Amino acid sequence: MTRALPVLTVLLAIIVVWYGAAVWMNAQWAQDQAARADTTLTTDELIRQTLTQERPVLPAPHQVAMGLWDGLFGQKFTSKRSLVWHGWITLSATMAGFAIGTLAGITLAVGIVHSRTMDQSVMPWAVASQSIPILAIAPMVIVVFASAGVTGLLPKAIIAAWLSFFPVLVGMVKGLRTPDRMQLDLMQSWNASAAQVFWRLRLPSSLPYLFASLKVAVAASLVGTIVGELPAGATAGLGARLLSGSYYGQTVQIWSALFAAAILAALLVMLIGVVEKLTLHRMGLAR
Amino acid sequence: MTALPILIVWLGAWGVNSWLSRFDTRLTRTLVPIVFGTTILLLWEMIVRIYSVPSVILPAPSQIGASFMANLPVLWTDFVQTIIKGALTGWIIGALAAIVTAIAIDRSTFLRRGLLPIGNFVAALPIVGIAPILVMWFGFDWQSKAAVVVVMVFFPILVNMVAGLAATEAMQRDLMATWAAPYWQSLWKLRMPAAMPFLFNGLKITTTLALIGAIVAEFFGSPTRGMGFRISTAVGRLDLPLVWAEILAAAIAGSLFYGIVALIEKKVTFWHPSQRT
Amino acid sequence: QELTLQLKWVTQAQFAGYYVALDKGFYEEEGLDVTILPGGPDIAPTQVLAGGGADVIVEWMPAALAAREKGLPLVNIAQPFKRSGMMLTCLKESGITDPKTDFAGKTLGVWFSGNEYPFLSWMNHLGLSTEGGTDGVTVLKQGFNVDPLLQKQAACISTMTYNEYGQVLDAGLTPDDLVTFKYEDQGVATLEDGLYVLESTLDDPEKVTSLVQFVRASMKGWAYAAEHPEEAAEIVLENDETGAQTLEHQVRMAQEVAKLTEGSTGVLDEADYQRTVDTLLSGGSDPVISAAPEGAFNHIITDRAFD
Amino acid sequence: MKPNKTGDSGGRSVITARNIDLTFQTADGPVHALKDVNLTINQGDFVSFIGPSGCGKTTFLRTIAALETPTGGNLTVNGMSPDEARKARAYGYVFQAPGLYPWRTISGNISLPLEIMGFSKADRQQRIERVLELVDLAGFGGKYPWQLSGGMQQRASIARALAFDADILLMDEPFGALDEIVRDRLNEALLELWKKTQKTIGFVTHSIPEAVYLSTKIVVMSPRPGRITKIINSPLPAERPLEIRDTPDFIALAHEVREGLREGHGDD
Amino acid sequence: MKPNKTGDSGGRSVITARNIDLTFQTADGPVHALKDVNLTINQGDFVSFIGPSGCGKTTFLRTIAALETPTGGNLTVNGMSPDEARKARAYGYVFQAPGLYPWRTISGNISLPLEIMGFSKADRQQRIERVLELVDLAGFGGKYPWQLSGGMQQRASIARALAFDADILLMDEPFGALDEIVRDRLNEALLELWKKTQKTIGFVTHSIPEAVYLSTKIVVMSPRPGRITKIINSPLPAERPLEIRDTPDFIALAHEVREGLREGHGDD
Ligand SMILES: Nc1ncnc2c1ncn2[C@@H]1O[C@H](COP(=O)(O)OP(=O)(O)OP(=O)(O)O)[C@@H](O)[C@H]1O
Ligand SMILES: Nc1ncnc2c1ncn2[C@@H]1O[C@H](COP(=O)(O)OP(=O)(O)OP(=O)(O)O)[C@@H](O)[C@H]1O
Ligand SMILES: Cc1ncc(C[n+]2csc(CCO)c2C)c(N)n1
Ligand SMILES: [Mg+2]
Ligand SMILES: [Mg+2]
Repeated sequence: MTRALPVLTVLLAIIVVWYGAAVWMNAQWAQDQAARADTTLTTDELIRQTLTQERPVLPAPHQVAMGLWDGLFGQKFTSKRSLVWHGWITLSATMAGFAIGTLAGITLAVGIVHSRTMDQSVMPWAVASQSIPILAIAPMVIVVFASAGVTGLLPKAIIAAWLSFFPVLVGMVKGLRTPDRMQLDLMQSWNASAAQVFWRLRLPSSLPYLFASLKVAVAASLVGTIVGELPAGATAGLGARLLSGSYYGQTVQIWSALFAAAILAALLVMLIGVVEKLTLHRMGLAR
Repeated sequence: MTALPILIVWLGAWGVNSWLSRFDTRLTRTLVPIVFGTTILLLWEMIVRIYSVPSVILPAPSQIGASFMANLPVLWTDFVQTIIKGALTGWIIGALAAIVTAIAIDRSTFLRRGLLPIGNFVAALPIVGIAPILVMWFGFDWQSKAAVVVVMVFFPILVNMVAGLAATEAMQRDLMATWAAPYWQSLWKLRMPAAMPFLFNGLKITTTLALIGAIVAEFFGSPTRGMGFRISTAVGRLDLPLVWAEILAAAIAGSLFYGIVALIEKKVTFWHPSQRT
Repeated sequence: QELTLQLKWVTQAQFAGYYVALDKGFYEEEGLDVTILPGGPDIAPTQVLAGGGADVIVEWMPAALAAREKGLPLVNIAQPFKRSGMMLTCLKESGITDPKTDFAGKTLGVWFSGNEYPFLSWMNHLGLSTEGGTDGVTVLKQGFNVDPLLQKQAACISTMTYNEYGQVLDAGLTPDDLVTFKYEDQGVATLEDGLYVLESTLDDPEKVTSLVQFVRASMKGWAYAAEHPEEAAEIVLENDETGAQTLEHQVRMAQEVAKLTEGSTGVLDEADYQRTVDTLLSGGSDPVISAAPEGAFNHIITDRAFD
Repeated sequence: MKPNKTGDSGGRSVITARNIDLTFQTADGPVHALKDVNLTINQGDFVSFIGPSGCGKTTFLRTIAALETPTGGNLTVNGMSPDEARKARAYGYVFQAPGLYPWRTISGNISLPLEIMGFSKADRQQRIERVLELVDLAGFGGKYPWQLSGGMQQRASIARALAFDADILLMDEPFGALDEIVRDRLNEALLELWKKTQKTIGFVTHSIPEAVYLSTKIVVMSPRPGRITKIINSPLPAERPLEIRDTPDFIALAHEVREGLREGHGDD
Repeated sequence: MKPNKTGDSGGRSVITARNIDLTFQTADGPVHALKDVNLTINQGDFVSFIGPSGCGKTTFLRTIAALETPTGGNLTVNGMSPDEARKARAYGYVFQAPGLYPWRTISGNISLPLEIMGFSKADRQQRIERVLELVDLAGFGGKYPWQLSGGMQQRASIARALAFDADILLMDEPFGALDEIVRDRLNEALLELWKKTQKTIGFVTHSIPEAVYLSTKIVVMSPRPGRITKIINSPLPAERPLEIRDTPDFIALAHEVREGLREGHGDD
């Protein structure tokens, strides 16, 4: 309760501000329309109209909630109008990208920790790679992959992977390097092989770092997928929903898709949190 | 068979680097990544030529370089529009807003408890999704790009700054208490300096976010300049070397941006163990 | 026989003919297995074609000719759209009545990604700079929707007769609030949705046969769509994976598109072609194409399809 | 000299604790950190607190400094409540770790409480020099904490606590992290300082020789619940060369303290 | 018994160091950590190394363990080079902090070197039980490190070093972080263990009483450059109750060590 109360208060404040903003931002159109119809609006009418517009500049919270509810439960999950269906498309690409990114990140990190050549060669470019606006060239990436015969889920997943490998790489390099000198020396005093040091010392001590970066990575992966879907052949997925909402000026649809994405992100992060808890608990690392 | 030269170059460069990295001096530590990067470019050029990849799919580095040099004025205009006006302005506004908010939140445990979980949540959201909305709200020019950037960088910086302000050691706070230090004194002389490493962590993460935000927002409407604009129109004109020149410019700008922030960090948090090599 | 068609834009009734042909089994009757790839704002069909991601694309002629000059040997094999649906839609309150006199100093919304060529030619015709200022126009890269007009961020925006114009009306504005300038009426119309392939494709007799079958079936689809706009709209809706389209809007689009395809047999009218080339070539300082293209169209396919 | 119940040894009393009780509410239930603690510390006393880990030494010192609030009993510092005393800046506090701010030089660190208390710049300058001299760090003012050895850092932190000239000095295992030789030196220096300044010192330690060497009064504590089990007034003379540690008197006193500790020390 | 130059005291020699030199190349220039170190340690010796911070105690112990390579001189362990001795798993090493792996139980921690060395499962099981018994931790095998007190953790880490039955035990300030009372106990237990197992022990400490109480031989070191300044053979009997620390013999020895330290201790 003591934890929920502040959060709820802040949420309430946000909703109040939101309603205020909705009235303020939608008023212009309502008044323009009234002017075109040669009528004037009372304050009451004005407020009512601003909160019920078809294509508001800022939809009111209840409009978004309804749009979201309708999108999620208003039809069969398999329907193309269902946010669950689109969420699923996005989710599958996200997970594929996340898996590729995580695997790449871990592999690179293992290489970097074990080979000085790798460390010095790859690390600076890994940093630079993140300043390439991959999102801006997402459509091109998709075309290039299509020309190599790779279509469908994979191109999106690769964009997602590009964004998610970096946090994993950084976290894992840090994690694999956490064992302090004493712990490494102990291993050496037992004459342990490199593989033994890796499996019995480096890997277990890196797990807390791994999970921390997995949470960042999964969020990044979702962003990557959505942007991969955004301008690049809007077919299905939450990104496509966002785009088509934007294309047809359906602000409520945009916001619903946005919230669906937010919920998805929260669920994914929470899921990793649960896995983390279970793993660390089994390892005796959680107290 | 055609892959043989590619393989040879790769193995040769790797050998050179393995040998270089054994010395581990200042010089080799700059040399090794340069050799690595050059090798990648070389391989790219070779692949494009040997397999005659059409330039509308993947131009060769040499073409990209030529286009970069030929289009310097265009690249500069786009840089100013997107990076300086869009990304930088938005980043600065967002960072300032986040810092001020963090200080405000820090005074109230209630607010901190309320805002932090929400902040953490929002920081993980696909914020770019609001780009079309903000373009609708703030118009076509750089203001809407800056707004996207503000929203994108605000929460990561906020979360870091709040954590930073709370990251003082109990002993350091107790010391302040024993001196009966008033709030502003302990904020200014203890919490602010102690928060700097965290703040810069947030600032560094958000440099790339700022670039991404500014560029992506241009897809949803822009004046006839800007890196996002140029990329999408140049793709439409099949001027792929120009597209890649823009990407190159963005990567350079991004690395510079990051590097400058890291440099300032080094100056400001010189005392932090991670900076004291 | 497998064949992939890359559209220029998202799934909508603008491409009703192809979807109808697919859905009604016209392609199947010809023994074709056609895959239709929807496009998007930043998908360049020409690039997809060059990359081998598609066998045939729907593209506007200005973009196709520009790409051809860039070294991508595109060839028009059929032209289902006879007329242009492009226009500028302006708010009446902006005071614009005549393009020749009233555009200067105004902000105009334009689509890019290869759609900007007809506009640039038009401005050239009018002698207006596109760099802003009082005697030029300020150009906005228009996004995906008609908001700039509704939000009064631009005096005019680009619209298609069959799509965005309807959206402006849907948003609550009436035709009385608006002024429109069709490219057709301004004498700067360029050919829109045509079918293009790479030159090399035409060297492959098997491919040529498939294309013949494809064009024949597609035109059958267009004819059907023109006659049954409601049904066509429904078919489009079924194929729309975003689930965002509304029937009402698609029906109207199908009807409007029918006006553009009316009278077209699919065979490129060389006069139309010449007018397009002339318009593009007349582009003053920054022409879209610098020389009249050679071999940019080919009647082989349509000849064989409709003999 | 026989101690009375609270170990009173004459002189003006500076700190008086009557039946102090302190219970922490933790997730695992309440922890009784201090139970029924009675103690009087007089002006000029050097009082050591010794006892096994968790017996409440730190807690008691923190209570005096108003960093913790007792849940029962009565505590006065200079006749005021501890919190008033804190606001009146009645004491300097030295922690086990030096707790220097790494972004400030040694001088800057010493200057910090002075800035907070509003001393003028010239005054600050002069005080900094004086205390640096006092702890034998003259010339190191411009260095950053991490450029100094552990012993020097700890001396700097003592200098900081001395700079604003509070009458009371509270020190929580200030030398715990240092090696024996450095520690010996600092002990000697601290004793010197105490004699020179006549401050009242509360000093927490784990080391029996240290407690015996430094104190006029040794308070032996015992855990679960944290309480005072013995208060020993030192018969040692004020003049204490390091060699005093090999004298029978010293050894006897150390033995007494060790016995006191043994008694109060349960199993772990 | 008068020590010769290297402090030889009879018995089979296990570790011999001849003119060991070790210089670290650091960013601030070379650090001469060990200079001309000569020492012989015999089978069954308990050798303590004492000296101020930075005098090279740790470095010397690490050199014996082949964790550092001397830049000059000659060092043999069991007649082999240190590295061969390391590969032959000739010693167990205990660090200042317990260094237990938090994701393994106490048994798992003790088992780790055994797994690495390829002991069979049954053998491991039996060894774990034996050493847990030895350090008085029977019954705690299933606990995680953080469920144990600091003293118990340190005992577990000693058990781990004992489990594979190396003849030599190298301990670098193993009790440095513990409080005096716990430390006393562990000292007693360590002495017991040493007598029982007849191992050769190298032991680094900062505490004079600890060194005197435990050792058969005390090596006093001095910094800049790190070197041995004195080797003292202990006249104390093998049987050493804790009370021995109040005997004149003990005090005299402690005094001798302190003097040795004083001499070698420059300014810091
Ligand atoms: N803030 C706190 N919250 C809960 N329990 C506390 C807190 N501070 C101290 N304790 C508990 O109170 C008891 C006394 O702690 P205290 O730190 O005073 O012991 P100490 O004598 O200083 O021990 P040490 O020698 O280890 O420093 C311990 O059991 C400790 O765990
Ligand atoms: N890996 C290293 N690189 C550079 N210098 C080192 C290294 N290890 C130790 N030194 C330096 O060598 C000298 C001896 O260090 P060592 O750790 O052996 O001292 P010590 O006697 O164990 O000190 P302490 O009591 O503080 O543990 C010191 O000056 C130290 O700074
Ligand atoms: C970036 C961008 N390009 C084009 C359109 C508009 N549009 C919708 S349908 C159509 C015809 C294509 O054949 C066009 C040009 C847009 N809204 N945004
Ligand atoms: Mg304490
Ligand atoms: Mg050491």
